[in-house]
Amino acid sequence: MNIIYALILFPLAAAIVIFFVRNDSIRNAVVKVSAFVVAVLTLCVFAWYFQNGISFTPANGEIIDIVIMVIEVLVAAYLIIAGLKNKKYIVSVFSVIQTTLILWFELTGKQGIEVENSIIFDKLTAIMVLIAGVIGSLICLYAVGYMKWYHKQHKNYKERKYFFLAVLFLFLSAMFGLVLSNDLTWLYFCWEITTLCSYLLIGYTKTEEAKNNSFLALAINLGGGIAFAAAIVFIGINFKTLELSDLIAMKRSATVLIPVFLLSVAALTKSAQFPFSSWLLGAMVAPTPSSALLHSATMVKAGVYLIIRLAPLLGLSTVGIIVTTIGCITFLICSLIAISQTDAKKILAYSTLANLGLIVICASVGTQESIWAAILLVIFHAVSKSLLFLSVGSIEHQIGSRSVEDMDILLHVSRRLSLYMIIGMAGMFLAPFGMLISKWVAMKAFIDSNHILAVIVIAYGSAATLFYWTKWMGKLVSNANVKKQRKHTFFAEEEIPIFIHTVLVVLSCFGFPLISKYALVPFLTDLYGADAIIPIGTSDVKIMIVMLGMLLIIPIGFIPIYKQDKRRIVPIYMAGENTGDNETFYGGNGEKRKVELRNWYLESYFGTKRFSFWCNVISICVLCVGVIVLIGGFAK
Amino acid sequence: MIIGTCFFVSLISYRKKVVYYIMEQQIKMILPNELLTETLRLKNEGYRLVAITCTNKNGLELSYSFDKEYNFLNLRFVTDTKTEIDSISNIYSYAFLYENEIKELFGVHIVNIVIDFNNNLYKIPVKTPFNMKKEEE
Amino acid sequence: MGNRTVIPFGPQHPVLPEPIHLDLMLEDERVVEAIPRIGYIHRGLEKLVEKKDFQQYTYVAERICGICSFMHGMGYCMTIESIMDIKIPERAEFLRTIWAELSRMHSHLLWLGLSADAFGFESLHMHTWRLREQVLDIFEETTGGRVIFSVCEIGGVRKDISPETLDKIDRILTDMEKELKEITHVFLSDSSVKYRTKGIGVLSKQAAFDLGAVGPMAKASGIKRDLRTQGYAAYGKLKFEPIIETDGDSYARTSVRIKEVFQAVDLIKQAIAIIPEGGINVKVTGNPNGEYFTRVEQPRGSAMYYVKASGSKFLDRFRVRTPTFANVPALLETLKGCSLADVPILILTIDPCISCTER
Amino acid sequence: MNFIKKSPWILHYDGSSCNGCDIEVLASLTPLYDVERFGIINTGNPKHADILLITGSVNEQNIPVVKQLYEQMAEPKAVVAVGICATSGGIFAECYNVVGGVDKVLSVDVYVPGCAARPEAVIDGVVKALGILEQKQKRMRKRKYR
Amino acid sequence: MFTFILRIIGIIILAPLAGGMLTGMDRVITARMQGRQGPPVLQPFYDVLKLLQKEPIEVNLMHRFYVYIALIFVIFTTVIMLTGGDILLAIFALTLGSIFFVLGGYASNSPYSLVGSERELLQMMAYEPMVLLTGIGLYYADNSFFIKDIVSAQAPAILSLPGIFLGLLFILTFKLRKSPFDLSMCHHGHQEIVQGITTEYSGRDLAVIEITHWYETVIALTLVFVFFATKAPVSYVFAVLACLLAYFLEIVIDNGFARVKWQLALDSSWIITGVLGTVNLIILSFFR
Amino acid sequence: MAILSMSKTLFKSLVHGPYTVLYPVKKKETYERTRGRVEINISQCIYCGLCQRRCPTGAIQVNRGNTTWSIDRLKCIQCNYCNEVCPKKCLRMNNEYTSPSFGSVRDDYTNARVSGDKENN
Repeated sequence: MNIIYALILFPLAAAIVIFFVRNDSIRNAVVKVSAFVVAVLTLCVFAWYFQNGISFTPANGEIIDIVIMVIEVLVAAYLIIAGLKNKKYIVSVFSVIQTTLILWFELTGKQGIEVENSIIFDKLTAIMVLIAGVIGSLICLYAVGYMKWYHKQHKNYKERKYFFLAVLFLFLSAMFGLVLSNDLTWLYFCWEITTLCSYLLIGYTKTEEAKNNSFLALAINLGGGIAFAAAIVFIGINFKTLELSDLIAMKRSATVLIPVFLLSVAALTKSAQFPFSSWLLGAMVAPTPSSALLHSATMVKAGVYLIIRLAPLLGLSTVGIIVTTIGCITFLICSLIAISQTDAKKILAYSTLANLGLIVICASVGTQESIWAAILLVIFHAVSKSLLFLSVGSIEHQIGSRSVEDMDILLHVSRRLSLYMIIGMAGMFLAPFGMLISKWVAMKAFIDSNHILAVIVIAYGSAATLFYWTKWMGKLVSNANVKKQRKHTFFAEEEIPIFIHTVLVVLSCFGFPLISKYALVPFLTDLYGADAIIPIGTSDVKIMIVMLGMLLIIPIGFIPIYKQDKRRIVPIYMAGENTGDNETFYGGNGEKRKVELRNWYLESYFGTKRFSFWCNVISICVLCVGVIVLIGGFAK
Repeated sequence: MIIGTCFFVSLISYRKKVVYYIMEQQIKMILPNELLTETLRLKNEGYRLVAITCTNKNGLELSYSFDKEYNFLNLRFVTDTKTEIDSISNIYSYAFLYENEIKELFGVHIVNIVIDFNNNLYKIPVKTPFNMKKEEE
Repeated sequence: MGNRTVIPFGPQHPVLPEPIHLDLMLEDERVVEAIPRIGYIHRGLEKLVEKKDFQQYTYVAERICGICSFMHGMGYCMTIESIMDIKIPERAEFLRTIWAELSRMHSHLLWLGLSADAFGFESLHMHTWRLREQVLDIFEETTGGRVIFSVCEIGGVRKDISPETLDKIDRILTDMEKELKEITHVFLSDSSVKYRTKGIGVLSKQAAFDLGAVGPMAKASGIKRDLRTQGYAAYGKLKFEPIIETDGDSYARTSVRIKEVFQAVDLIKQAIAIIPEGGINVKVTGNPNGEYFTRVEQPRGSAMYYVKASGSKFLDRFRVRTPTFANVPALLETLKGCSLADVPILILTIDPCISCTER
Repeated sequence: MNFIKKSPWILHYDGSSCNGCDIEVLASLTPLYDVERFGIINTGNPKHADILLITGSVNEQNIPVVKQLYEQMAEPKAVVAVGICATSGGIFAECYNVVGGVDKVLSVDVYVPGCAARPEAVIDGVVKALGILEQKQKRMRKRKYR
Repeated sequence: MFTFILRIIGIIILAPLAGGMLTGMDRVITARMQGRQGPPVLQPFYDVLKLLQKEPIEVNLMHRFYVYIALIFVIFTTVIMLTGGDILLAIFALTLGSIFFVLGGYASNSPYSLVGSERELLQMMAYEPMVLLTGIGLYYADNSFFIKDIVSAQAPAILSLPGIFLGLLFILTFKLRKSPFDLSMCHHGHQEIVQGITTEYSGRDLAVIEITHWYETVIALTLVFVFFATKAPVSYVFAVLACLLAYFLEIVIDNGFARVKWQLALDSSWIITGVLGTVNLIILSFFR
Repeated sequence: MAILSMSKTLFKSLVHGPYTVLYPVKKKETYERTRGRVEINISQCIYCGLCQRRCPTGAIQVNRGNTTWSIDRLKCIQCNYCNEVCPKKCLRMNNEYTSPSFGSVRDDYTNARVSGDKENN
């Protein structure tokens, strides 16, 4: 028995078990054990196959095909009924279209197409598996702690923990399948399952808002699914193959670019790029573990994963330019909009969108350097962002609010949590942490490949990124006075995953030369046939390691200085009207008035209203141009 | 105390023998309860409030000064600390500062001020400093 | 309102020359609400009439405010003179006019400098104040004090200005006018200055009227009212037109003040040209008895003085309504919706004299 | 070496003066007198200032403010009372809301007379305060090394 | 290795001295432009030495930490730049330093510091694109991010990057905290937000901020320097002259403008960057 | 768009040099009328006390018995009123202002002899 089967099937089994266990403590134990096993399995698979990779087709492929078909039909039926029941007819329509399309193809066109390698495990797959497995299992563990209090704080939601946790594991299984499949029909199946999981989790709370958002997500992703299905049909009919690797190996031509375009559209919907971005923002109503797992760390990465796979066909081709443009718009605009958000999860969502945009740009530029950057971005983003999501979840637990404005007391509530949070944010935008390194390389790659627009976008977008992260960080370090300590509990199930994430963020920065050397360079060399080189010079890497070391050592170095140099503490400057406690001043009528400090959100400048509509219009136009060019056969 | 509330409504105008600069000194005596109607009338005629002055001599003598272009006019009545005087800040919004001040410094019982500082306009060590003698007596 | 920044502004604040306090409620940088608190300079000097006799009180009146010191002294003296029916010599009237207009120049230049400082134009501030020093020199030469003159007395003025000195003043003003033009040109035409003043703190004519605004604040909104036209002191013999602007923004107020500086130069020159010979004061005997309201036009707007006396050495009541007091409601109106960066300019734009206001 | 003599930064607070002294303090910063020659900067922030320059007398409402500002200044620090009001209450000493000179609240190091104090006098006063600052600095250092 | 370390120590010591002297000259020239006598040229050093001697006070325990770490990273940047290191890396390190400085403002939890921090961040957002584009432009011109390669090019970078250079001059006003873009803090404290981020710092911490600023001045002028330096040693003289001229220009601008509000600061710098910087880059990319 | 319209003035000032009076080194000339400090020609004083009564701040103390005339420098507001009312015209307003001091300054004049704090004169 191949261990890869275990990787895919074990979470599935776990999901089923968890679904049927209705006792909290037993279920929690099962989840913990399963998460641990998933992590171990992931590491085993990684260790086993990393060096040489593996590609094979399961012996009983046809049975699997049939099982898949049956499940597809069942899922479609469920979605159609759900759509009809909730009067979201578009969902039903989309579901009908794609299922018919794919069924028709399976039953007619597919006959006679031999799939040589249904499953391929190469370096990129290894990285994706590692991300999904390690982060996924950590998040599942976290979910145990999170769900303990979630229903205590939100009494109006129906308690369905078994369902929630089961879907998480189901999703893990699908995600493993997605990154391992080389057979497009299997890939498509897993793709649809992740869509379903996402829909189920967004609708978890069953509120009106959650319901609407879940159907929005479903509609958009099913739309992407149609594009995917169409691409499969097109490839199957025209090229008599269903293997992704074969498609990639083809030469660019107008006909090849059509399925590539369709697949890119599917990827863009999954990665929630403009104009399909609205669903991801809506998805933030779901409980935080699902936001962390599906909507930032792994599932949305499936989209960019597909684009990275397609990268050799993109480059400066028509489709490549279109995808790059869409990525540029998303990156820039979402970075700007994030400035105007107060809800922590919204900020994270916009930041996710922006970073996905950046990865899309990198991947679609399609040079060795840029893909190097894209993959590193995927890794760093997954780790940092899931750390941030988990921390926000815990912060909500501790202080009862998700608003950034309320986080100024966090330093007094839980010092550790704010430290984790700060490290996570630093990981998102500061030198010498991962995201910035990748951004830097991306920039270099864009210059080298003469993508001047992307260069400029990255310059502006990074500046905006700096603004919203720093002001959030500022809230976390601000020493607001809280007179009485709040009581709080920080479950070990919450803290352990967060802590491991934090360590991962730091380690990944130290370790990126290794990742680069052992995973990326061989992968890129294989992909392009030319020797890939690490885009960052060793002297720079050294300096960065020094910087990182400084960041770790200096704070510790300050401890003796602090011990030695005790100072007189004076009240803050309040124009002479202090009352003495740093919290209030004598106000207009002579009575005490509380100082309130709030960050800038520049609503009139960067508000959602100002941007969303026009950006959607522009990106739709860009897509339409793509369609016209491809249909006209002008593509090259 | 009530002597000041002279029961005649008359227009007294002085003419000073100063050659270069003559300023009409029109003082119209009214009753406290006529204040609002008189003020409203002046407002409708296009007058603006210039100042409210209080003098503590033979009772609290309140003078409301108005002007229209260069025309200058005063309404005057005499009151005490107990009588409730209606605020004119509903008619002239900017009267609130004068009224608060008079309320605080003289202890005139002005009610319904739009923005009432509740005797917190100034932080002073003595209560109603301009009306101290009365309390000592 | 959890979404608002609430910060104290003043009493001690680098942009505030005088203490006033505002609770500012901000959204980003936009001021949503401003609640004032005054009283930091309240001394209660009106009550001092019970302790200082009416002659001594001239010195107190002068010290109501150090910027419009002369005007306060003059207003007080005029009121007492009216009560006592004193006609002061014509030369004294002219001298008062000259000093009053010089005070106006000094006050407006001071304000211009401060406003330049408020919008962060340090060199402009410095140069404006450099020019102002020339006016102060004239003061020192003619009265002996740089800011507090102690030159007005009941019944006239204490000191005469010799014809030579008058000529000198005329010369200095002619020279100054040139330099003033150079500096005021920056205020009126530099685009970075205009950016900070144009359209900032707009007060419509109606609002200015309804809120009781006086002085440049009202003039900039198009209300043509200048008590000097009533001809007190020697103004009746001088030719001038009240200056008005119609935009009602900070720029218009700057412009009004700048024009008034030049107008003041012109008025002084006119006065110097036709100043009559003669005595400068008359002897005052007896004590005042009666009451009087006087109104004069200060640099900041019209001020009202009221004196009630009953024949004793000590007055019954002295009351002064200063222009800033009347302009505070207008200030609060303009503060709403402005940006934090505009707050200093808007506070300055009424040319606040807190020490006048609170007495 | 004590560098405090070379760069005394001042904080100006207007107690309840008539403005006369305030504008003279400001005038001493401007070209004709230019106290920046001595390294003097008007900081407007107690945390940075070495010399607290108070004009005008103190009253009920500004006593806490003045105390607060003084407390927020770092040692060595000096208080200079500028003008007659700040030194003794001046002509307003008898007003009901005037407590008196600044020395009623803080220990004043240098008294600058004048109504209004001339810029030259302000400069003299600050220069005199420098000597006091230097002594305070020495004392502070002695305390530290003991 | 030994000479290298010696060089680094030299840079760490000499850079602030140069920066301090420049600041002193700035103050004298500014004073003269305002018709004043002005302080002695060494005044900035007196100020810092005095601040070091003052009693240390603080508003909370964490507050001072950030300025020290900011100083360390700014020194780090200076060393990278002056030893001819990677210009982008230097920019990133500088940004890191600035961010710590901003966090220092937040850490005090004081109203004016907070507004100062927000404005400082806004300024960073305004000038950062141009700084990045400068690095990118230099890479376009000389095919290397390393300053040691850029300054030993055949032709001075200014020839191919006039637009970028003008853009850089524009944002130098931000970097050097000069009017009209001294929104967050300025050298003379007459501002609505008191002294912005530095409001709550005093004594030693303030001295550290001042020294940080000296280093930043050197960094900013180094950016000007690399536009003029070529292989020929004589160009170094021109480059230094260009730096001084640029600094003088900044002083003139400082004295010739009113402080703007954040809207204009952001708009103008993004538009200038967008026009001068990107057009220049686009043209360059055509000729590659 | 008028930018840098200040530059003309700036460069002019740069060339012109500072307008500053280097105060402690050089003094700005005072005017004849400059009000600095009240002084008395004590030999002519008749101790009528009119100045004491008229002084708005109560700075002047006249003691007929001891033949002393003293003034509290920290109370004097240089209004010149005493000078005006003096029947013997023995008071004079000096151009020199009182220099700052570390404590209260009271200048006592007894007949024909000036005593008091020399440093503060």
